[in-house]
Amino acid sequence: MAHSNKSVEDPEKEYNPVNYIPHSESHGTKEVWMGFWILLGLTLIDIAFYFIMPANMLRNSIFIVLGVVKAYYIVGTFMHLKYENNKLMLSIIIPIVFILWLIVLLLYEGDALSIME
Amino acid sequence: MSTTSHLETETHGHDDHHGHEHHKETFISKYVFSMDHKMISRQFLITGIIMGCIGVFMSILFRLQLAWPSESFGIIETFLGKWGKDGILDPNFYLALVTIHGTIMVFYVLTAGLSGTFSNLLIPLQIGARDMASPFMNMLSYWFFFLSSIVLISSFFVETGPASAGWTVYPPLSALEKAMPGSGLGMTLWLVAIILFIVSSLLGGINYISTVLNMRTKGMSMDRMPLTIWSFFFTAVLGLLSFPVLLGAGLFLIFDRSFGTSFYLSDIYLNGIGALDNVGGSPVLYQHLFWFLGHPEVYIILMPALGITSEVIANNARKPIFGYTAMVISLLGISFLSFIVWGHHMFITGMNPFLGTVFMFVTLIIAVPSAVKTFNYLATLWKGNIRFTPAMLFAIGLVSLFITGGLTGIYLGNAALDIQLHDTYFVVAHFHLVMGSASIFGMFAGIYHWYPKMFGKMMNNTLGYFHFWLTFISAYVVFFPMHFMGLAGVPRRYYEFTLVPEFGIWMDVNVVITIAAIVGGLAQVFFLYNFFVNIFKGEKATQNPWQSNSLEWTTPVEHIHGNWPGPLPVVYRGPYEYSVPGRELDYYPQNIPSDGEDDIHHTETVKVDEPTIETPTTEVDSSKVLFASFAKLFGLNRA
Amino acid sequence: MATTTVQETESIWKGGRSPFKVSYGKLMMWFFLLSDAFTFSSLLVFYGAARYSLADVWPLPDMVFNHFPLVGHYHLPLFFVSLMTFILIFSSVTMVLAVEAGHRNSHKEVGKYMLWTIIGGLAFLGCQAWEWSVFIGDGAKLYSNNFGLTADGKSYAEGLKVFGHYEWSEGLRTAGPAQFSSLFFLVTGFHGFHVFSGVVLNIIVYINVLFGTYERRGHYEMVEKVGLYWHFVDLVWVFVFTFFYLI
Amino acid sequence: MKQTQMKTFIKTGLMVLFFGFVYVAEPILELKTLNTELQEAALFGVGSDEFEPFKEATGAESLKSKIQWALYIAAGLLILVLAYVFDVASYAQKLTGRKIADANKINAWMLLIFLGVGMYFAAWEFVVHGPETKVYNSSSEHGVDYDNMFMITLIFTAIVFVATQVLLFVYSFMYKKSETRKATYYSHNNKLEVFWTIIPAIVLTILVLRGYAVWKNITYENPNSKNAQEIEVFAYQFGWTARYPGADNKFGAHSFNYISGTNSLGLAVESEVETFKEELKKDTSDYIAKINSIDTYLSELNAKVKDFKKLANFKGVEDTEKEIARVLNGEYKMDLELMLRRRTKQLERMALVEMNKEEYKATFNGSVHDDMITKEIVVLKNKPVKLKFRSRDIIHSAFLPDFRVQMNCVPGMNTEFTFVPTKSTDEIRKEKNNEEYNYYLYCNKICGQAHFNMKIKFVVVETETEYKTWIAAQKPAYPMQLPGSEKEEEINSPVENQVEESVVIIQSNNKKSI
Repeated sequence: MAHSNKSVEDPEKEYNPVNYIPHSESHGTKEVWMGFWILLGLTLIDIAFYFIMPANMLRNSIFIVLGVVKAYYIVGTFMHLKYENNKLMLSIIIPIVFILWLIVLLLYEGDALSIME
Repeated sequence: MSTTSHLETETHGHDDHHGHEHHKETFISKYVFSMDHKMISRQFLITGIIMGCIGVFMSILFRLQLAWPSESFGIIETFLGKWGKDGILDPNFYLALVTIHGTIMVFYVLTAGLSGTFSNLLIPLQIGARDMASPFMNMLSYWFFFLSSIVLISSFFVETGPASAGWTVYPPLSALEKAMPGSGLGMTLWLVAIILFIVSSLLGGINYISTVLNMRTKGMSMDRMPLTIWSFFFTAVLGLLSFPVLLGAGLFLIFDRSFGTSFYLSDIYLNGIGALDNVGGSPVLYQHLFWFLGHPEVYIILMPALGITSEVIANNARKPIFGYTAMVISLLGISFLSFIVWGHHMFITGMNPFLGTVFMFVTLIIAVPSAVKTFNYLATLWKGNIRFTPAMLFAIGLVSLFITGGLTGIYLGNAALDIQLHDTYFVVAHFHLVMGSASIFGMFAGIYHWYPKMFGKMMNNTLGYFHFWLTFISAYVVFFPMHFMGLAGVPRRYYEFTLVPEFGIWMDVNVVITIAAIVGGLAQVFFLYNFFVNIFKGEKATQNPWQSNSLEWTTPVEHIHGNWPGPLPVVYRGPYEYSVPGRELDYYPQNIPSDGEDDIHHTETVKVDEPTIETPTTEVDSSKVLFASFAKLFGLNRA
Repeated sequence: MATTTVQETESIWKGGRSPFKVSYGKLMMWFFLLSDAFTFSSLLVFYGAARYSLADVWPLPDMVFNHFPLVGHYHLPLFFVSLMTFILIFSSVTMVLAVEAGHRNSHKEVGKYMLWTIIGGLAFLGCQAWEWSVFIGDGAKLYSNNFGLTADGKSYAEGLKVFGHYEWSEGLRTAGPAQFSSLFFLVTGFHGFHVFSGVVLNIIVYINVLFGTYERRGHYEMVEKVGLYWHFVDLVWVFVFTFFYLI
Repeated sequence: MKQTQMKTFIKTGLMVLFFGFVYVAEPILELKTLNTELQEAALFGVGSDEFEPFKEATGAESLKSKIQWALYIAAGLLILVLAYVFDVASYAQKLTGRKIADANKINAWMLLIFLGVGMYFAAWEFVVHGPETKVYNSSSEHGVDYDNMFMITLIFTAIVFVATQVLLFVYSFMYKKSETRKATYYSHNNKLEVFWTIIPAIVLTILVLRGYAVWKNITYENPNSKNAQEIEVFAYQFGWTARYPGADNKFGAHSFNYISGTNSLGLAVESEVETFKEELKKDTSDYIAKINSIDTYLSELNAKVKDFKKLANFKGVEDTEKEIARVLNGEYKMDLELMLRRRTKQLERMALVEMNKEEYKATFNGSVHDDMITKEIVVLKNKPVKLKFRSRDIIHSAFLPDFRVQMNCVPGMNTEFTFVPTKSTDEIRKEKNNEEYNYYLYCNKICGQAHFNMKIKFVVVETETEYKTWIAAQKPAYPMQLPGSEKEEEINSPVENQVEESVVIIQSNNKKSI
């Protein structure tokens, strides 16, 4: 935004936070492709585990862990969160705690429901 | 700003929106599809007041039934037609009234009418911004809310009546059309209305959050924000994170209702139909998802009221709010805890009782930050110089109601005690005091306090006093005796109690409650008159009628686009610097530079901003350590 | 603003600027996505609880999603959905490349990569449509399905080899829990709806790119915002893939 | 405030009152004409039943209600006058410049008075209504723990309540505005804040730990859970039934699939299930037949319309035309198909269970044949009882306020509550000085129009002999059929009876009120 940058530089002009667009730098395409290969690799590992291991709790936890790792790469690399201000990072990540709490309790509850039936 | 930049900004409107003083406005763009946050806040408020009148009126109708069961009331037939044949309320419609009263008051009045109004009005004004981050989305937020209200009200004109499964609409009752008339089209409309409402709250929420974070004026650091802004900020976060879960719950419910799925339904045999083909679902899961919203919703309602109270009490006691940091941390604590305690609404709903224990432990922790807030209010009053404007009276009323209602929460949060109290009048008393009346009082405090800002006119104090005293007394008379009814096991949502002698003994109490409710309802006439007539005929307001510190009073009385005619104000100190020693005036507006310090970038001199009467000690203050760790986490720095 | 980094971090909350160093639009998109993450979480958590409570009778996903277009009845679990995953991840990559090109203000490249992203999104939607139609053809309805296995069916399923031909005869399959198909339709449908709206947004942005709107504006932030949304859709798919197909 | 404004307010108020008066007065005039009508009716001998409910009742009742409204309006007028008087004072103050009434002072005093009066009435409530609340008057064993828990909480909260309310109002009064004083600048005191964070935390820890112990003992670690007398409580719209396991102390299996007109609890009684299956099959073929003969149905309806028109039965015409519309827009067919789907699914589910032949046979064991279905719950004093809850249609909540027992009844889920009753019905009657007093199990979860009337009598007997005599008087609902013997005819569905009963009560109730 041309005019807003001007206003930032010029202290005489009124500062306008709305138009504040930081200088966004390009991190190059290398990392992007890196992320792509990692995601692809993780998916392939998923599939490998799927065919190698019998279905059990351990396999499921491996899948979930791999899912979280994939999420890390998508959010970190693709969505650029790794390079954002770490406060923004925190304010996005901290609320996820509530989801975890919901998951833990509802799985517990689902287990209890199955016993009751 | 140059003219070229104006032209540019107008071509891509979402990027810039202020400095449009020369912009021509038609009636439609000024009053109807307005993008100005002040107008939108007025729209929210007036819609909220109208919805509030409807909600209160409904409560009076069903209170008549409870006090004088099976007695004929002309008014019931006049307003309800076939549902009130011969002036007697239909038992089905009694449930509908209860349901819609709850829905309207919780969502439409206290969520949109309170937080929508004041977030819109105060966030830009108090942090020194020209408008919301995205005025367009702000406008959409209002219109989704408006549409949602229309849909909800329209459900009254459906042949089978509006939703009547209680405001929590637990399936299977709400999911089975044949279970009760209200679960037909009325229920569908309810769900549609709520989904529209969720969209509205989402659009509003992201706007409030990014405005507070991004658009504070120079010097308005996070620890210089008025507590109102903090409370709106946390409220928006709560809404942002909890409403989507209601959307999920609602989606499942819609599918169960209309497409034959069995998410919440299992093993049901209905009279006249036989066994349904739904197996394997669980209604308890709905309750989990609903209360994941429902509990934060309680604080979505209450926190803006608490924020408004902080501002009003500090301003009228002419004292700094006691323990600003503690107030912010307790708001944060309440917000955080409110997400993890929802299960205390379902101790005996068939939830695993072990989870009941978990929820009981986390629930009662909430009492701690609430207690801190209360004590801080008391300490703020101590040695103040209190001016009893109607706003101040309502704020004091809020604190009183908050104490009374909050303490009964300790009973209900205790799983063991909840066995007897669940779904009785004790619960009704508890939440009507702590989030119903208290939040309404907060809303009134806000309206009386910021009316000069909203409409540029003054409200009449005398009418305000009458309004307050009648409302305050009737609030207590209505809800205090209900505790005792609840303890005796009188269930809520009963159409009448005369059939059992056990509950019949409370009939005289019911009569008293109803009369008080009617008086309380009539008392609102004072307010409505005061509010609507003074918009046109009121005395013209001065720029800063309450001698307040915060930035909204530095704007001109006449509303202009962009709020400040000149450059944005610069902030030099916190919002609660009242009666600063050594100053002649008992207030110290945030935008006035103090002597010898006009460059805010000098971190060393900022210390002058916070004159404390405490002598600096070397020992480590534990609360400061706590704050420091928070500060580190969120980059908050108290210089 | 020639200040050192230390001073900068000290003053970022002082107002007059964005503490996160992002524009309000991007911030709003982030918070919207956070909110949407809660919507999807509520759906997936419900799925978890329902599945947990019906663990004994829950159909085996690899006995259901084992089709591949044009090859007929061969037991190919996970192959098709892996392809879908690949398409979505790839479209995510092209989206990042578009954003990156935007940083360099490279008008042509942004257009090129946006186009690829749109094609990827449409391909994914096509795949999903195919999968739904096969699923429905197999006997899945919103309120019922026949993916439960009888005792015979279980031993038949255990004997099935990957790449092996299979045929479901009478008596092998029986009614499965209705939640299996209804949750599949609801969650993948909701995700598909997100993909669809993402494609629509992408198309709008692409047209704007072609018209040079962002070039005139001086920055390609809009591409970045839509990109965030697009990656979020990808993120959700990772979990849908994990919970609906793998586990 | 400008005086003109006040005048407008008063004017508006008077207008409203005037209309209110007209509204009130109008029916009084009407009533006179009604009376003459009635007199005429009496004179000319028109049957009284034609006039009776509609005129007399509404007239008198609505008059009564109008009088009530008149009272409210009068109250409103009083308020208005007060407002006016109050405002004249403030206006006069402005005019003369002398302080006639200082609003600030008045409000400060009012707050203080409110505190006094409010505290008095709060105490009054405790004294007058407290005894009615059943605290320390529970009829169950865990009720004592409950009451202790309650008392502890009450003491803590009462102290905090009084202290904070007194401080709030007294501070407000003490520090009311004064021109001579300036507020003390006092923004925080960290020690104080830490202090009043820790104190509530400690108090709440005590409460939580105690509450945890009580809750645990009542629910998931109830020591009585193993050796309790089991009774199944079955909820439906709108009533309850109880099932006793009989001599073998074992409940027969049940399924919602088996619920039929004669088997309202869905018990696994083989003969019942077999006949019901036949019924269902017949139903399905009926639905199929109906779906296939929609055209004939339509022509039948058309013929009916003609007949009704001939008879000038407009109600009949209207209803039939509605039905025709339903057929034409496909709703009729959709409904039939839905019902067909439901029945087919039900049969399918039953067949699924039957697939495992041995297990299926095992469900029809003998334990169901001595199960007794009763319309009241009778338990023995001081003996642990475990209520097992089941719901037929929607969520209900079984609530026994006297025993501090409450648990939701959720369809598709089994919930239970174990407790020990310690006070027999006779004892509570004596205590209450009321020979009519009964324990009831109420419904406490919103469940539809007769929710408020959904209850079942709960009797606690004193001695074992009483209990045994009562049990002996109960007959098994589905006694074991000896081969060749006829099935007992008398056994009707208790559930259906009860449903009718509650409906009847509503109707009679409405009649009474009209």
